[in-house]
Amino acid sequence: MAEIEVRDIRHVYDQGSPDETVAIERINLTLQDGTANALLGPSGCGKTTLLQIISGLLQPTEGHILIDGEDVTDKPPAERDIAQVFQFPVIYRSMDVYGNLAFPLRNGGVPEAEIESRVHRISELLELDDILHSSPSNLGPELNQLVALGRGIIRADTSAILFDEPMTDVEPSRKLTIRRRVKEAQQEFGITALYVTHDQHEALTFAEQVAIMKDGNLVQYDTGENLYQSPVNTFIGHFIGSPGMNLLECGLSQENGDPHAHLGPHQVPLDSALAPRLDLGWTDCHVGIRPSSVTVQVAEPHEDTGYLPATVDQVEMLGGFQIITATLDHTDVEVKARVAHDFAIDEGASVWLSFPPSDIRFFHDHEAIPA
Amino acid sequence: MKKQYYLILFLVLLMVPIYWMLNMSFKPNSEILQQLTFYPHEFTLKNYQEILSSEFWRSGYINSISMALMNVTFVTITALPAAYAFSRWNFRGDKHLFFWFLTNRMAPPAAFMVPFFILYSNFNLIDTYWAVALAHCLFNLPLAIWILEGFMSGIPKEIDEMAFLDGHSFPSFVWNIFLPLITPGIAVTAFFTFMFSWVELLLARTLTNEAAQPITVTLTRSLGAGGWDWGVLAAAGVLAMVPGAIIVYLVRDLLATGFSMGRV
Amino acid sequence: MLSFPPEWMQWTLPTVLFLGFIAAMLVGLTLWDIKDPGWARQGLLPIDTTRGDRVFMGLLLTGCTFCLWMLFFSQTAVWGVLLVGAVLVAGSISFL
Amino acid sequence: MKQRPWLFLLPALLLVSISAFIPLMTVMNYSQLTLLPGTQPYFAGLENFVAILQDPAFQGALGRQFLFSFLVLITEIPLGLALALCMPKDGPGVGVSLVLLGIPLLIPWNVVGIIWRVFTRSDIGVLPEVFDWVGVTYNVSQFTGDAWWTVLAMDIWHWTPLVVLICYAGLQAIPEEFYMAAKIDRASPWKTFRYVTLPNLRGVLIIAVLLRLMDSFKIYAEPFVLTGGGPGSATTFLSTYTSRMAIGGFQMGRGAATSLIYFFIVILLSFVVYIIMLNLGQGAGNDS
Amino acid sequence: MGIRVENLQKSYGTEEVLTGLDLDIPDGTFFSVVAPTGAGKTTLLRIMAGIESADGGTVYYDGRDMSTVAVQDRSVGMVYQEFVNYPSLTVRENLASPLEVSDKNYSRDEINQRVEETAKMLKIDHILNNLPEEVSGGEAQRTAISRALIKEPDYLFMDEPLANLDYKLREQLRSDFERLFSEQDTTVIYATPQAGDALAMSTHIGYLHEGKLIQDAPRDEIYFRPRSLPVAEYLGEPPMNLVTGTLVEDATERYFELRDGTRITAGSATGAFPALDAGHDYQIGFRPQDMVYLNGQDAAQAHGEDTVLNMDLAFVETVGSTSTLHLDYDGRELYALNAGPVHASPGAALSFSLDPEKLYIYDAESGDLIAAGNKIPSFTQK
Repeated sequence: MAEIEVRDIRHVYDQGSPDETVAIERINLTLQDGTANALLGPSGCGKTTLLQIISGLLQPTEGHILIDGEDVTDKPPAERDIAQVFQFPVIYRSMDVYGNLAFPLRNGGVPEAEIESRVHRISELLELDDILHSSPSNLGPELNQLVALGRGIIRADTSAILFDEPMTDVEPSRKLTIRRRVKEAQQEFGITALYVTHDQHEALTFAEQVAIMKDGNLVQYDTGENLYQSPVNTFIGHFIGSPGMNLLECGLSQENGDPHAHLGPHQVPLDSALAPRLDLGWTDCHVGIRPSSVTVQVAEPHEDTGYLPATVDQVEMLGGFQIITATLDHTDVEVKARVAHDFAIDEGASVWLSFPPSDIRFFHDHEAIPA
Repeated sequence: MKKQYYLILFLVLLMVPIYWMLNMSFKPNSEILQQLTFYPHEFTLKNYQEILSSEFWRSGYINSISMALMNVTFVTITALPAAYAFSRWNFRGDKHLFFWFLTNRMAPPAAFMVPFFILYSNFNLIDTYWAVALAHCLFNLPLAIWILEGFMSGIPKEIDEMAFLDGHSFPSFVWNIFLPLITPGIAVTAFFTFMFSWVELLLARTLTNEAAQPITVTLTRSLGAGGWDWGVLAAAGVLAMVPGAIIVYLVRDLLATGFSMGRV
Repeated sequence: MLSFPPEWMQWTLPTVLFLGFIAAMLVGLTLWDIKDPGWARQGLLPIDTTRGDRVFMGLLLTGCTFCLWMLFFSQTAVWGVLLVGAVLVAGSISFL
Repeated sequence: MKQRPWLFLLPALLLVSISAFIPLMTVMNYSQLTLLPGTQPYFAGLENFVAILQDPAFQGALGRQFLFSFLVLITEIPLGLALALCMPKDGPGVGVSLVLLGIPLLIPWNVVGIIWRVFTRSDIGVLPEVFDWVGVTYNVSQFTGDAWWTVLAMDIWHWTPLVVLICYAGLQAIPEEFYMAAKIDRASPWKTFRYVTLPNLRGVLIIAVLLRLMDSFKIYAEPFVLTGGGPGSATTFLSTYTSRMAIGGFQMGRGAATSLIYFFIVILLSFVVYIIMLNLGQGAGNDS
Repeated sequence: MGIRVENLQKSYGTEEVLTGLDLDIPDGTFFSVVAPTGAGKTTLLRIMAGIESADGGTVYYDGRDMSTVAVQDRSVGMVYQEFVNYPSLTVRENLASPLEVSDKNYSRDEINQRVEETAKMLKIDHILNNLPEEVSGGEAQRTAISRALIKEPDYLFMDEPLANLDYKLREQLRSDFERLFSEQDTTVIYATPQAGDALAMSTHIGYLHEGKLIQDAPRDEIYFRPRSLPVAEYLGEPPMNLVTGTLVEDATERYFELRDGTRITAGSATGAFPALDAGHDYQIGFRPQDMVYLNGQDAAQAHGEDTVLNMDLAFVETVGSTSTLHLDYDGRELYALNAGPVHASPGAALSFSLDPEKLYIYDAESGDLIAAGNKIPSFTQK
């Protein structure tokens, strides 16, 4: 149980050689004691590199790792008391499940009696009781991954546990349950956790705070709600949310002192609080609106209510809800909107959309302009 | 890295006997027999000259290479389809048949020399390349099937299926898609087949006389002849290592790939 | 030289019988497998074996018995090994 | 369609039938005959087998063969594995080491014998000279002990590189994550070896053991050139015995019987070792 | 016409994978076969494509028995979960390969033109000269799809093509597929364990269970009318909630009584659910998104017609604007979706209202659908 600080970390692979690649540009990040955190980003953004630097498997080119204020940059993993769960189940094949779970404890010289009680606690939590004495080779990847997870959380003295995309091999329908168990274990033991994934759903459901990386940089580190509501740039806006935020290229004007965004012939009123921060001379502007914030109406509204006419291109059913993609009439601006799973709509139909000003985010040069 | 010193020590020990032979091959017999010298005091190429100018030695090399190449050809051509069958299909008794093939790899050549001799005598093949090239298939064919099967199993079956779905006929698939993928495997197989054929002595000695006698046999016969021309013998030994080295050099990249993707 | 079987092979009756027996066994096993596919299972030995494996083990055991018998008793009642062999093969199929 | 695999196997089966099956049948026939040069063969039943099995020379060769193969396995496999662990993982050292390791494997087997013969001969060899300085008498062609350990040293010199190469390939194939996990789990170097390296090398070690067992059981050319099987019959192994029986001896039936027994022992041994290795460490042991 | 499959059987060793499967796939549809991993989806696709042979049963293309037709002679394409491309050929050569061996004898120019077109359509025109191992996973899979599409096959089989891709990329491709295939005449047969993927793209969905398709229907129908419990539980993210209730009928009303005494009105006002027997046990299903979370004051003034359910919160997951509530109820794990965050800690008792018109009633023994209240919004047939 500890606070982990990543200070000015930079990492370059094969430094000095012709195929030198910068994996991490420069990152500062502090994970509070006992919190669940996630590191989210597309493949190749450097998130696994950062994870391995924190756990000590990789020496950073520059910078320091601090655990509870102590600089551990030069310490090997064993002395950092950090557990890590890998993407594919790493199992000691010559030991049974019990032996696997007990392995880190035995290496730490924990007395056998305590080992037994901890193994049973963990196996109960992860529901591994029935297979404690079977050989992991016969269990299949999913159970193996549970065992590997158990081996991660079993140590009482871990300062932190790091997960590297642990759900890759887990059957989709089981992910929900397993995630819940891991999360419960994390909360019960109060472990500082860092969960690496490319799946925003996993990140946002697991973590209280999510760090989003792109091309070796930390873009935003914030709560799920803030990432969703106030993305700092268009990348986060698009990346978070399923589907991501609508990012509509727009022009800017002022009418009666209120700022408006132009989408072709259409005008969208912006929050008046934005007015002092806008410059009418800007180009490369985007309005951002979440699909769930777009109001969709099938019947033609009365005039001057701010609804924009559009034609439905595509209706996607996503299980819990539907996503419709519509093109604003007389433009080629596509807007996605989220509607209920039993909302009746056909492709080709005419709809009217409205964007509530309080839900609109405004971006200039892809950076958010805060209200 | 301390542990690498052990490796270096081993590599040095590995080189000592070879160096000794190399050292000897450049000495005249007088020096060899009279004193122990760690490098040739009277450096001479006479031993090599003698070998390269003698028809007796030269034909030994030519015979060896011809036989080994013939054997490689037989083995590769028959092992490719067999390995494909083992790696791609399950059929009744496949495991047992595979094991049976491997038992031939286990077969001691000494146990087969008599029947081989009789068999080839009856077809008048004794003292021809055919006899030795065919006899070496005994242990080389199973080895080749085994290595190639490993390589082929490393290529996803889906590639085959894709090709057939794309409309490739079987020959077109083999030629355009499969063979290019399996080249490292074939190189590794050919290398090992060649080597084992090249180094084998017992069958080669049994099945040849003067005409088709390979270099290994020449070496032992000249050794047994009691001439004790150590310098020439050492030079011949060094020369016998050369073809192997050349082949390794030629296929070195493929061997590296081969080692990393297949079984050897 | 072109006669069949070639004269130099010197066929003897025991060899013919032996090979015939092996061939019959292979055919028999194949037919048995088609009719009632036998899957790998564990018997007395702590390993998964198929029917073919077990037959093979039985034959190896018989071979051993033959060698040991001849080593210790020469040719005395050596046909008795055939009986022992039959028992060994049958036993291997059922229990190993 | 169903017979397609057999079509593919046909060329190999044909070749094997020439190179293995017909000869094997011939050996079987001969083994039951008394074949004396210049006379009609006559049926001898199991006489040849009994004679061979009860021949002290055969028993001696067989015993020496077992001892030799056993010594080869217990030295070459651990040594090869240890050296593979000493190999660098990447860098220029890898290529150099691999090439040097490959050299002994490329040398014709009787040249191996010749190399060691010139290396150890009492008149021209460097080894006896070195021993002489130390004050130890060493003579391969006189002392059984010297002959034995020289043959063994030669085999280790010749074949350990193969074990290193095989183990090295196997080590390279172990995913890095296993070692990372062991580090995270605070495993000591020994435990990492015991629980990560060894279990993951199992398949590779099976191959190495089988190859070395089969090949050491067939060893012929190297000791033949080095010691000629002597002094006396001290380094006469099964292949030497068999080839003497077949060619040198006047009775081909005996030779055939020897061959059959020889072949049978090799198959039996390989099968047993294969089965044992395959199941070693497979069960769920809970050793700490 | 399309593909028709009759009484398909297949087993591997002692394991029976397909047990007499029947299936009809109309031409021009996007048909998803949905089932958990290991249920036999891949086997079914491979048999239909002709890569694998069945133990029994027949596959017809347009009414023609295909059992003797070689794969090369069928007009099919296949996309695998692993990104399968010819490793030794560039992306361009990969795409050209099916055309070069086609018996239609395309000219060089035609081939080039079609390669360019297809590459553009799937947005891989920038990597045409790379080898497959040099491109990203998403691009490799697009290459595989392009190669399958380039010869315009009648039937395209896709076996979990998105499974190994990044989340965001998957979302993107899912959307692309839906568009791409609604414009093409190619019939797509798509296997996936992800109900969400299937619902997003398909026109038709079949659910594979114990070696048979237990329901195959147009997408909206199977989603809104899942005929049996396994289908209901699988097709939906999160899955449909199921509770056990006994039907009670008295003089004034009909209702289901749950184990904890809660009553769920059985639609007396609308006259729904006529075929139910009083005193019997039923499985009552409702979708998580139909459970309306009641904050304190809302709970007091809940709609008179609606049923109020009280459950203990186990766990909340909030993603964006949606919270998934994990609820413990009667020893089962139920789910509710709520727009906006829910600020409650685990263990809290929450109330939900439920519209009795949106219930699914299943026979407790057979698991068959007896009645469904939820309306099907539209039966769009593409």
